[in-house]
Amino acid sequence: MFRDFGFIKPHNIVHPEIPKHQHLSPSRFASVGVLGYNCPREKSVMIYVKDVSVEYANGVRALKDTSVTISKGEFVFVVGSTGSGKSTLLKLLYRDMLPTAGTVIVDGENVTAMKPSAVPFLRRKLGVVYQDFKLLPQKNVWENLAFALRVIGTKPKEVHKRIGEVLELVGLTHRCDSFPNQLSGGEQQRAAIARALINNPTVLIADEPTGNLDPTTSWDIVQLLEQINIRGTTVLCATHDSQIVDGMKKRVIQLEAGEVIRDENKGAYQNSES
Amino acid sequence: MFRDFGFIKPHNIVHPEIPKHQHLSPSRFASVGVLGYNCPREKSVMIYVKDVSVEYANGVRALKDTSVTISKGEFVFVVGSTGSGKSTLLKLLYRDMLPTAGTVIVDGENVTAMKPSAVPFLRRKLGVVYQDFKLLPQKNVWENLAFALRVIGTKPKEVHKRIGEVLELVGLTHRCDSFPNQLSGGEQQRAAIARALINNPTVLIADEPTGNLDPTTSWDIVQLLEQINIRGTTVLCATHDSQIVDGMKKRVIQLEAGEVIRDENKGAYQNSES
Amino acid sequence: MKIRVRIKTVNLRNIEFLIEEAFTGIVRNGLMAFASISTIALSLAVLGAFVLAMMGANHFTTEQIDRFEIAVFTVPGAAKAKADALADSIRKIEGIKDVSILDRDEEYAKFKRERPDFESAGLLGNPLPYALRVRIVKADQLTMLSTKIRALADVDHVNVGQETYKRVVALANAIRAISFAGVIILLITTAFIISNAIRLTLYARRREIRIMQLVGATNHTIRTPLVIEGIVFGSAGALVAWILLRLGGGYVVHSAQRITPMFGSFSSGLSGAGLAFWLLLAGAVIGAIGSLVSIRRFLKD
Amino acid sequence: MKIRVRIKTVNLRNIEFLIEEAFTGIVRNGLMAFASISTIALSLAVLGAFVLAMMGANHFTTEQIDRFEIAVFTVPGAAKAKADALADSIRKIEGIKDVSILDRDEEYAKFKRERPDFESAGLLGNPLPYALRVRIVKADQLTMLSTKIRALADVDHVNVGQETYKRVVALANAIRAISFAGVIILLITTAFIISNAIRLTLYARRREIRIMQLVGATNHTIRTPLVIEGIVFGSAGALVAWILLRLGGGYVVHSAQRITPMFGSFSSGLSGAGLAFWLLLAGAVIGAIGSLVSIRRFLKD
Ligand SMILES: Nc1ncnc2c1ncn2[C@@H]1O[C@H](COP(=O)(O)OP(=O)(O)OP(=O)(O)O)[C@@H](O)[C@H]1O
Ligand SMILES: Nc1ncnc2c1ncn2[C@@H]1O[C@H](COP(=O)(O)OP(=O)(O)OP(=O)(O)O)[C@@H](O)[C@H]1O
Ligand SMILES: [Mg+2]
Ligand SMILES: [Mg+2]
Repeated sequence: MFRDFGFIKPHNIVHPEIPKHQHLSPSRFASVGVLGYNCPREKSVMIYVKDVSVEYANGVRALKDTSVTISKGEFVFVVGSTGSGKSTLLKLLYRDMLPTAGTVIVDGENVTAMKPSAVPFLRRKLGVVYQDFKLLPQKNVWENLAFALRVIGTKPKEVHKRIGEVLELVGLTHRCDSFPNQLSGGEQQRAAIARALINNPTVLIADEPTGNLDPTTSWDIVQLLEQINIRGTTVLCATHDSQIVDGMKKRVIQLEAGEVIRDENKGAYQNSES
Repeated sequence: MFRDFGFIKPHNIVHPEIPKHQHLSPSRFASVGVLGYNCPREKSVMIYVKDVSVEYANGVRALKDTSVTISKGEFVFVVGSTGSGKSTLLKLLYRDMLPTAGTVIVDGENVTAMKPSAVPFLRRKLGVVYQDFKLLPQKNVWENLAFALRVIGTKPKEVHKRIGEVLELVGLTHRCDSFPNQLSGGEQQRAAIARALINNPTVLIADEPTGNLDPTTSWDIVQLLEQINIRGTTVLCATHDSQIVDGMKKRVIQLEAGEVIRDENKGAYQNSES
Repeated sequence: MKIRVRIKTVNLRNIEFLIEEAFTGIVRNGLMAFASISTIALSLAVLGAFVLAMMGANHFTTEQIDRFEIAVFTVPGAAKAKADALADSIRKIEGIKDVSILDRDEEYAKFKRERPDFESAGLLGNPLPYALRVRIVKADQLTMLSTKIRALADVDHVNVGQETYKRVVALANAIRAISFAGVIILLITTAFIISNAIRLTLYARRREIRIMQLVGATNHTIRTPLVIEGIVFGSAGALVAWILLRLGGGYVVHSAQRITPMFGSFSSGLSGAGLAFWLLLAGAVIGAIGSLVSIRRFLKD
Repeated sequence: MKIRVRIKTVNLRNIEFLIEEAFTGIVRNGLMAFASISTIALSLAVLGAFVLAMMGANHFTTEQIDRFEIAVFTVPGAAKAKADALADSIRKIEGIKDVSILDRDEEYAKFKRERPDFESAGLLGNPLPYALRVRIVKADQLTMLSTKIRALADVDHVNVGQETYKRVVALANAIRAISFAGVIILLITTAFIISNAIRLTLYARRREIRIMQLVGATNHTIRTPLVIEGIVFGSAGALVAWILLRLGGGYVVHSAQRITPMFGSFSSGLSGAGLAFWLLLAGAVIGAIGSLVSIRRFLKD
């Protein structure tokens, strides 16, 4: 039973900065079943968020003792009304911020106890589509993608090939030399998706990736995410698009005021009971 | 028959900077019926876009000889796939840019032939929700709204009252002292909507106002837009949200590759024939 | 339309709003305030130090010129009475400050001290005539007055130290020319550096300016707070520069005097308040113009 | 983890990428490039002008001191042969540059010109003794050498102009002290103004830096292009400063010499290439350090 957690290196599990009771012990892993979602024994854990609270400087409590466990290769939708804490939860995973309390472990690395110098290497394993895109304004689409690749040391030749492929996938080949401010909202969003996909991430984190896309394009993008998921990438997608969530029939985690109020396999956007 | 255009001041109609053939003559107004939408005789024209083309510096033709006429008090959805030119069309109305060719008249003012010094006064009559929000980053929500009011010379006392009302309407009273970067995507969007509403605009232009909102909040916001519309404001809303368009049964203008391909009263998101 | 804008300008409530805007702008952009003010302070301090040093040098050389004297010698063997009469008639000439008769014996003693090599064995008594020291009011009347004096009775010859005088005047002119050019160049440099700093702060806020335009702010509404900001930054920088100059300047003059006591009267001739006034004026004007000029490119529609 | 970063540093492909990044950064931010380079250029030009002027002044006073002479007078009535013998024995003393015997008649003629008031009627012939002009190698050996000379045979007395000498040395020291302090202060000021300008350019790009971090760029990947940019800006500014100084400096020296031809040897003693070298070094170092220090606050996670 413990065999599956072998990839979690000991120094990540026991770190002087985490209070003793929060150390990642196998018995805590065994208890994830109480959340309503039973982690399949044969899969290993990719994202492990345990008893996490986030209180922003202005006193807003965005997450309240939230726990979420996601296995390798899962496809999960995170839904919830605006301001319920979806983006905050995702931010914790790519260590845009640290929680006030709790533990976050991504792909075996303890994100909450990580040295700042290790953060870039965590982020390189993740592909993130930001809610506000965060494209580099001084670089065109092609250069934005190239930057993400070259930062991790990809060879120039490889860079060209990869960018061509990904632009094709999101349907933006014809706009590759445009700067972000020369793109429509939907085109910017697709550029952001392309950048998240480009380095074959272990985990794909997408925050509202279809908010600026028409239904057809949205559906295409989600199909694309599913393809990537089938090839082994864990996908975590925060969204408000009920048609997509209902159509995909994937695991749905619903947040409300910073708490997980629903965690269903093959769920819908709305609670099936209500 | 000409009586209805009385509010269009002569100096706006005949302006030395427009080539003679583009002058807004009554006969041209009479021909708007050919667009497939028959301007009711008893209503006056609020937005008049005639034979407009936009070619961006990089050669992209975002609008191709597009004409649209919208009467005072109408509620219009602009739909179309991403990159079809919706935002570009809206940008012409608040003179964020000038068309390569064609005439734009808003509330009787010839936008295409306007002196730069007159532009702020045009914009004060319009409320705009930008696709990327465009909130002032150094001001909190309250100050963002206050700025929009004080710019047009509103008394401080009036400012307080008005902001309180509008924040109530969009449900953001509790976050009024947060800065834009301290808000969730949906909260930022509601702040942007509040700012657009605050000075009781003659025309409300909303570019994807619900892209970051959950279905319930989206529906509330659209209901709010309808309320405002009933009180006399002309509303123009670009959106990808098919549920909302289908639910509202308003006039729908569909763009595709910079051309109007559909203009239906009580239309749906998808072409009713297809 | 122009008139509408003008009327807005005198609207008191509006002015209040614009000033408010300026101050929130300053407070919210701490780094910019710091960078602008410190750049302005240092530039103005350098400019001020240069101006003060140059004023000091000018003052010093002018003083040297003013101290210039005409030596008048009586004809050989002339009696004291004649020297007195001569002194009186010189005093009557317009442009003469004062005249004093030197002590012949003292002068001779001094001469012997200065030129010990001089073979005085063959001399009978004091070989020197009476000498009068004449100080004049205006240095540039030197030649004219010496000619007048030369024409008087009992004057053997007049020594105006023409050579030395010319050198000192030339030196003074050189200092004046260099310092004038230097001040102009430094002023331009300072203005340029400061407006560069302001331009960079505005560049960092270009999106903000764009949004304000879209909300319907007139250029005037956007510009005024930024110009006020420029004036405040300029004045604050000037104040810091003044403090630096008072502290640093005092120290420099003090140590210069310790090393070379002969620089006794080295002073710029400018009071502390005068310095503060000019610095504030320069800071405020440069800040205002710097903002005004820099904003233009960001207000282009 | 640290070691991984180190290895990345020596990765050639990566360096190429970082340099590429630096240059696109410069090209895409035209205004910033202009503002930074011009600020650096003007600051360095002022610093350079000050350093040159001070080197010139130092050079000038040192030259004055070096030119200092000891006047040695033979005993009254000594013959030319004795003066020649004395000159020879002075030449043998270590630290003497050269010795020349002045022409007695010439000296007397000069004296009469200088002191026309002197009653020379009773004198028989030339009253002056032989005078030797002694130049020494090191100014600070003046007192020691004059004592040695005074002890030689046939020396009546020695005139070292102690007073004037002291004044000139004091002046030279004062100039040296003030210029040293001035250079240090100006250097600090320049570094501060330049790093302020760099800080403002980085502030305008803080969002960009944040995004790079989120994409997985290490601090090193973000920092290196910006430091390269700082070095390029610094060097470009230095180049412009050098051109300004060559043009302006030539003009100033030229006009100074036109006004006062006596300033013949006013020169900084620094070659054009030397000046360029020091300016480039200063520009590059200040640019690099300015960037390095300013980036730190934006890289804070
Ligand atoms: N930097 C911040 N400082 C203070 N409060 C913040 C900050 N970021 C988010 N919040 C608050 O935390 C709460 C949760 O925000 P979050 O962005 O996680 O919501 P969300 O679920 O992503 O909403 P949306 O669907 O609108 O994007 C909100 O009330 C928001 O105002
Ligand atoms: N500033 C610009 N420079 C160059 N091309 C531009 C610019 N802005 C928009 N475009 C191009 O013009 C076309 C229309 O853009 P527009 O923003 O109007 O689309 P849209 O219908 O609003 O799309 P979306 O639904 O994605 O917001 C797009 O192909 C876009 O790339
Ligand atoms: Mg969010
Ligand atoms: Mg758009």
